[in-house]
Amino acid sequence: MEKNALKGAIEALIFTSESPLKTEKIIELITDEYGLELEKNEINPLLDEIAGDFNAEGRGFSLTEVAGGYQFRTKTTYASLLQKLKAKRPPKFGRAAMEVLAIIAYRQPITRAEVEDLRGVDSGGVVRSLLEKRLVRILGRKEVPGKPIIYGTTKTFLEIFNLRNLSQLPTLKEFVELEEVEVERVQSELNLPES
Amino acid sequence: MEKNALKGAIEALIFTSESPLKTEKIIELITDEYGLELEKNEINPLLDEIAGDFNAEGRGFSLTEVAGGYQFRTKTTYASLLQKLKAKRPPKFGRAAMEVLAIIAYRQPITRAEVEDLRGVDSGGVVRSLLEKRLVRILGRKEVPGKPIIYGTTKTFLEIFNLRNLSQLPTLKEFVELEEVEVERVQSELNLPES
Amino acid sequence: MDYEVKLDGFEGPLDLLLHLIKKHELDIMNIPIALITRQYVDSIELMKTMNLDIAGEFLLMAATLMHIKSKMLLPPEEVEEGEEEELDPREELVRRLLEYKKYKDAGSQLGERDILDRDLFSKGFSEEYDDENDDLVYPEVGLFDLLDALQEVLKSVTPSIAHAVNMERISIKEKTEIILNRLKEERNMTFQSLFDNDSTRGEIVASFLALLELIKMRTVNVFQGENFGVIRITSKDLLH
Repeated sequence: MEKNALKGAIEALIFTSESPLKTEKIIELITDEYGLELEKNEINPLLDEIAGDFNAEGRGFSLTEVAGGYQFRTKTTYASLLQKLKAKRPPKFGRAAMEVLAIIAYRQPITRAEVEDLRGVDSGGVVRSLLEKRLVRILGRKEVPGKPIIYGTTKTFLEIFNLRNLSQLPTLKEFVELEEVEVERVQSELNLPES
Repeated sequence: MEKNALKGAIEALIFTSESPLKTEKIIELITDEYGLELEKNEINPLLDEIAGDFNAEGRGFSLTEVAGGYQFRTKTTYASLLQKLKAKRPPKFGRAAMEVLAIIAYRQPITRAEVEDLRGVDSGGVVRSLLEKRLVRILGRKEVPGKPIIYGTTKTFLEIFNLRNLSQLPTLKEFVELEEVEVERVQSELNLPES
Repeated sequence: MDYEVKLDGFEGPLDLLLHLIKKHELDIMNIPIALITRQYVDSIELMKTMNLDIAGEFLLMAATLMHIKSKMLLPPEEVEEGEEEELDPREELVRRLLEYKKYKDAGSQLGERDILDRDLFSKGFSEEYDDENDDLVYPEVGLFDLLDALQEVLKSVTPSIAHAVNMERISIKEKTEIILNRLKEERNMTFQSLFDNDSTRGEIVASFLALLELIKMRTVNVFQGENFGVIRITSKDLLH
């Protein structure tokens, strides 16, 4: 199969899929259709090439790697314009919800009681609404007395927050002494090189 | 506005729109967002340019004029490949899931233990997957020792089974026998990942 | 009084402490415990006069603060040889605050990511589920920011006998309607102007409670451009 035709096939698959498409799935379908034995390392350069093509100026959307697969997504520059097209309220996430979601994302598997210990406040309502939004799911029960439910994040969570996988979450920032922050600010304001 | 940025905006709009997008609509949204006064004869060359870009070899989809508007559509060469993608349905929704769903629908609010009493078999996994599929939701907790979680059906459940409200539920027997086709539709519409 | 405003979904006592630390520009590693205790107790007193449903956790924290304060007033015990030096009574609290702050910051970072259907979009598919109850309820401005702003407003009215105010005569429902009518005409309003027609403390409190109800009913949203900046109120329907 000619390279351009293969590239087009990959593009068409990703474009048509309703959710991010895994490399394995692309290989499986192409093998199935064209009887080609493809390796992952043959697909990857093509994916990179497609990504490059769409990153070019004048393109409105680009190839993103998200939730373990590939999907075309619009460039963020057009967010406000596209919100007008959708005429739908963009999703809003309140502070408490983001806090609980972060705790679950970083500490999963985690019980509700553990979330509440960290926050120092009842969090049942927030957990429930995250469950309903499918950002969080029940992973099972913890093998301790009372067998509390343990929670984790979902694939939808990765999709919505534009994450390739959980390891892409930024590392948690430990507390930085105020003075350090100040020094950095002064340095950046004065445009000094980092010491 | 720079030409490339404008081209990207048009592309992003067409890509994001659920149906073919009319030139008038594109002009309206762009005027609205960027305060630009655009004429149809300014937009048309850009649309032609986009169409040209995507007609190039190696692209999997192209800009088509359809139903009085513009839409990206995959190239016909890939029809057979893409049918395979569409045909790869997620695994079937089993009888156990239908049973649990029926029990919850008819007996809500209901605890997991009550579901299990009725079926005589552990149902945690099934309840969890119904939660993830947003067919079932957590209503709260029962005011009995251990405060078990109580479950009920969702609005999504009604939509998918074409029910106006819960009183419209078919008899139990009919419900469990609901065609599997229906269930497949559920899964593709909810855009569920394969389990 | 026969009303009570539930606060689920708002922040807890740790958040209130962080809020006060930030507001008064205190050093988290060396919290002036007397000052923070007073500020904390003042805040929950204000919440009580609002008849907000204060979770037990808030009261527990007040007790903890007072306990730490009393411990710090005691002269340090003589450390005998071989014995470990006594811990700073604030240490456990500071540890919890830092641990909590880590996740609070992570949460706000998460909210700033590029979010699907807000910052970027995927291809439009025609069959799409539009769930009405889709939004997570919680407002963008924290309760403590609102209480701060309320405190400012209350400062400017002549103190009346706060507890003698008969709340039932000042209908929260009426205030709700007033707010909604104004939002219909003005698109958005500042928090300050919410109280333009209120002359007594009781009326101000009623307007404030009406605002909280509207937030909970998801009818209005509140925004704050920057920390401790102007709070604006908008109607959610306007976006439709």
